[in-house]
Amino acid sequence: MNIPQWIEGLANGTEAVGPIPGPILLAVVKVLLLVLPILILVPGLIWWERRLLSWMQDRIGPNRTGTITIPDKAPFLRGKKIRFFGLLQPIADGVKLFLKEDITPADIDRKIYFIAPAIALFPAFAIGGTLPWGAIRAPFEQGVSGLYRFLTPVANVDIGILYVLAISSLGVYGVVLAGYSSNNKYSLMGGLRSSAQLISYELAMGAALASIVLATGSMRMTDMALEQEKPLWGFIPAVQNWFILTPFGLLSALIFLICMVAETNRAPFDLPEAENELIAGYHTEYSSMKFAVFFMGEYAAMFLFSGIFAAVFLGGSSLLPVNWEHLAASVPSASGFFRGMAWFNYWAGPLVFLGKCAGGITFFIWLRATLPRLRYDQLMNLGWRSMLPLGLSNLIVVGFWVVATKLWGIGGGWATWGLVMSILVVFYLNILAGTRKEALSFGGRKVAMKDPAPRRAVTLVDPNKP
Amino acid sequence: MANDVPLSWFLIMSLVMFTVGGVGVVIRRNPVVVFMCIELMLNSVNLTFLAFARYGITPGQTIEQANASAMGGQIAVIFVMAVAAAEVAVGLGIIMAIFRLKNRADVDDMSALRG
Amino acid sequence: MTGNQLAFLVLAAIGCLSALGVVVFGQNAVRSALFLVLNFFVLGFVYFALGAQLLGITQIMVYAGAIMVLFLFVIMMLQLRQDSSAKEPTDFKRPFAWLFGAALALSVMNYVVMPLSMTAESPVGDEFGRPQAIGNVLFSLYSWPFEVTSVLLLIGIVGSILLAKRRI
Amino acid sequence: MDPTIPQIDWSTVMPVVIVVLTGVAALFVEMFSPRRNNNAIVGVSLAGLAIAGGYVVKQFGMADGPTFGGFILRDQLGLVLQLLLIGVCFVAFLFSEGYLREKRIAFAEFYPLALWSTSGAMLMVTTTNMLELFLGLEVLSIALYCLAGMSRQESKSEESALKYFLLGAFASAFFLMGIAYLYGSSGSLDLAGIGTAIASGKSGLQPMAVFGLGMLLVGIAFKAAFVPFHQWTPDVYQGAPTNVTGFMAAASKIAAFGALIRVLDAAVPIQANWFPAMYWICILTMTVGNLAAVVQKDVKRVLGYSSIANAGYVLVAVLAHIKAPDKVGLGTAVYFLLAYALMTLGSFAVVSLAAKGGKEGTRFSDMHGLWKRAPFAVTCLIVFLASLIGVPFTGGFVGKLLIFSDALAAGMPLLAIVLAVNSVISVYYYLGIMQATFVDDEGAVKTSHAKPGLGLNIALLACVVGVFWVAIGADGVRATLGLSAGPKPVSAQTESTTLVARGQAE
Repeated sequence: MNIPQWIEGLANGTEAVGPIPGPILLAVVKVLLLVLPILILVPGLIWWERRLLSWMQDRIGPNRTGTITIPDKAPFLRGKKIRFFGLLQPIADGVKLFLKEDITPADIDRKIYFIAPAIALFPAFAIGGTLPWGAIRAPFEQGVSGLYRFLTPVANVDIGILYVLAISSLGVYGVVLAGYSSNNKYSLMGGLRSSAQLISYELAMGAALASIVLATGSMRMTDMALEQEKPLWGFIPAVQNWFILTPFGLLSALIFLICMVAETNRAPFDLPEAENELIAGYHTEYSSMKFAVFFMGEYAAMFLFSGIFAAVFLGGSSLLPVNWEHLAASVPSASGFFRGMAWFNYWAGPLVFLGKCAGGITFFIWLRATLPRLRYDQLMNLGWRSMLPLGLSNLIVVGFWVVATKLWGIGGGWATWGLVMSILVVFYLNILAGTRKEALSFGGRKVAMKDPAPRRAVTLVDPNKP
Repeated sequence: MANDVPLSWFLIMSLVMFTVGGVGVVIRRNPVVVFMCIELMLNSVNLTFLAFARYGITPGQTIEQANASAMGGQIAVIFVMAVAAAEVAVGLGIIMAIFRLKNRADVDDMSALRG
Repeated sequence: MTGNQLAFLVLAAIGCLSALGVVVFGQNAVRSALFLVLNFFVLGFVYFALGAQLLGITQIMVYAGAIMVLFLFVIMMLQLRQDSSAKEPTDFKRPFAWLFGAALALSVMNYVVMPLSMTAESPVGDEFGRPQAIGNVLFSLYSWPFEVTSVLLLIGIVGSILLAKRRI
Repeated sequence: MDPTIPQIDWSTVMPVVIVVLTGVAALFVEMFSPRRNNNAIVGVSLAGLAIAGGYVVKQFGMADGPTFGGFILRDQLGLVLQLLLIGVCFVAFLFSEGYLREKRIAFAEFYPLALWSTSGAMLMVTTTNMLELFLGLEVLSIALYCLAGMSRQESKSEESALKYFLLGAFASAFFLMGIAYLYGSSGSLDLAGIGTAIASGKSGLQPMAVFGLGMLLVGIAFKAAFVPFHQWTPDVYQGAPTNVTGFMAAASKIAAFGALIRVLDAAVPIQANWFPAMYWICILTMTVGNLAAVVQKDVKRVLGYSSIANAGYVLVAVLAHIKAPDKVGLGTAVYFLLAYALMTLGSFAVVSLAAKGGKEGTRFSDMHGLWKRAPFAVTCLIVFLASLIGVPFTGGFVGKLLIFSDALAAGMPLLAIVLAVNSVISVYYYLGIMQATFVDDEGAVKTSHAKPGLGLNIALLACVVGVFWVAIGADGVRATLGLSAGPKPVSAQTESTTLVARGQAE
């Protein structure tokens, strides 16, 4: 029996496996196909982060675990050590976390304290619900077709990208509640910082994604993937229109990238757990598996945010931004090769997608190794004064571009884009020049030293006090 | 899905939420909690709007009319959400201001305004 | 009873209990806020059940994801940990308010809601709850209230700056 | 389907748009010249208001009709109330700057927020769409919440903001629930559609419409401060900065009555269900307002209770119109609102003199010696209070007389009698204020008042002239206002504006 046909039957409900109806089985399979790779890859990611970080910082990093020393009595390779680059370190870590004493601090808000890690983990995994990890359209066919459309995404709903924003906005609860319930003022500070940070960066992230929604005309993530298979800039048919290659998409991608780092609480935006200020922030009081759950949530969120970045800006599961089908049609001499590439591109899609996710995580690690942590006011300044205006003006410009393209064709669209963008840039620079003085002194020492009046901000009272 | 769930179930749910919210406004003292109860009431209104929009119960409407009035209910929900957002910004601002001034707030504790 | 009805009953039970939680079970403001988050989250699913995808997800995003985070932020910032409401004395108006509310709700249920229980669903088209349909109407027929909403949000921004800025 | 933009008659929407944009312009002025004085902003705001007023005046005599998808409506009532609101904002701005400076809270944000608040009130009086009514109400109220809490160093200001906010939001929830049930019972958000549905009397939905209307009226009653929904009024009036109180007292009352008139007009077919309730609310409002004012010791609280009582008087006129639409027009209600706006704004303008050097006291004892320092202002105050009492040859007197005769014409003698009795009660506390200003305080050093500035004097002069003018030229004013008794109620002129009908047309 043909497997794609059988899966189609499952999706339509005409096939069943024993007593389980097809659609339900397929739903379970879809979820597993999304969640299992993450669960499997998280230990690998931890290893990768530690190794890569140590390499970048000129250290060695974990390289001992899993070393096999050949005994002296062995027939060959006596005394040699076989190293696996410390690949077994994550397993050792896991065992350690399981076996460690589970400390529960006194005077905590018990229910919230235990539920917080679960709340942190849930959105981290659920965020991938609308993420397509394979091409939704088979090559040389029109419209939605092929095997992957049955397997991905878990739910191909109208509101795909809004779902991502909604679920990612729930991620803050785990952190805030962990901070609140720990009965530790550093944890509380971490939670507060986190909520302020996430609220600030969510707006810019929404604006960045909204401009892509505007350009696509749909909020479905699969529609975005299809849109990116069109000719680049509307007139270069051999190259795919990955949004990161378009001018407005590049801007959106930059904004999204920065906001993504902030949303996952990673360096340089890891203020909620800034260890030199707040010990470990919201998870100071968590030990053993509860800590591990936070950790896993962070990695899953990194993984899936990278996936969203790949799907929205990097052409989803396409290997290269090359339109193989167009080449196959227009270059008859090499048509066989291009056809083969198109099919390879299709079937290798999920692996390519995983590769793009891995690339995203590598980027996260690279950032962590490179950039120092921001100060809190710098973080807020960046979010509110740079990211948000940039994202909003990008949104406005894309609106103009869409309308102009409809009215005057592709050339008119890009001309209008350039015009409006330059007007906005001049405007923004003027405003910036006007407020530069203020902006520089906003969080700087100047004002702080000149301002003798004590801030009437609410100081945190020791929670241990009755 | 909603086909076999009667309209009245949705309305009863919204009515329970509205009543609980209204009672909460009267009996709770912490202004933040009172405000949360008001949000609860607004949400129950949203549920009512949407339930009515889904089950346009006015007899004698054509399909176009039913669609237009269903749209009205959905749009109303969006506007209520926008209003709630603006209200929250201002309301929490007021609560913060009063806390900064007095380091304490309690609806029954306000004594500056007396006859 | 069909599966849909059962699903709705579960959702409604969680929703109503969490609404009660905001007022009754929440000993302190943080607990109340968490119950409210749960309520809003469940309400989003009730909207899905009504076929309004866009509104359901907006509900979760706006209420559960933004508004309630602000509430929690403010509560924690104001250290309402030891909430005065935890030791609120049972004053006279408390049972009275409950009685009054219950009476009002029951009478409304009796006179207004119950006559509708047998109403069939009207022939609302497939467009119900679709983002495109809502967007089309929102930006054409409802463009004037939409603009009014922008004024409202502007007031929210300027007003909260007026209330919160340090220069006094 | 591609979206189709509805037909827009720009002349109708222009006043609101100009007021909103003036607010934005005022913000920009503040942005480009921060922390200097606010004179430029006041100038811009006044100019904008004048232009908007001009646009309103230009529309008198144009054909009535809805525009912008039926969300905004031109009719005589809407135009007159719009003009009134713009005038209120104008006068409030005239005396605000001096007061705010004396109180050391001269924030430039006051002007945009007040302008936007005015625009919300204007939206409320120019629409029959419930959704738009709600949005207008929120625009009006949310701006007022902020303004009430503007004086950040005074706990009474913050408390009043919190009280106003919590109760206002509570009322909004009721208001909205009412809209939801009216929508459920008629499938329409427009009063015209709701009215038709109510009139056609579908048996199963009638209780729902009544319930919805009840909730809606509770919401409006909160805003208009009818007893028993009035508790917030004196507290908020006392706590908020005086110029904000004056603006709030006039503008929010006008807007609430505009909304109330339209809603009640649409609900005439089921008036058996609500008329008795409104009747008793009306009596209670007049009586409780006046009786409670007698025991107050604070001028602003007294004026707050007096505003409750005055709301009761206007309600008499509205109810008379509802009871006998063919004999009694809305002219009386609008005329009294005009007179009330002039009197109350003028009174609060004089009371605003109590602020000096960042301090303010508004108790009776704080008013001592005002006569010595600001004789002109006190003269004006006497005129306003006399008008509030109902001394002949003032606007208040003519207004009350008209309401009295309307109530008799509509066959509601009890309301007329209660009105007359209450007018007599009110003499006591108004005279109390007057007396306080004349008490000599030479022995006491504590009281001090600001010197009346130019803006304040202009505002007072305008109000005094207005109070006399509306009385002496009463017939002319009423003829200009229009709205005399006609065969059909106001909202009946707006048939074919329902969204349902529009949906059909698409």
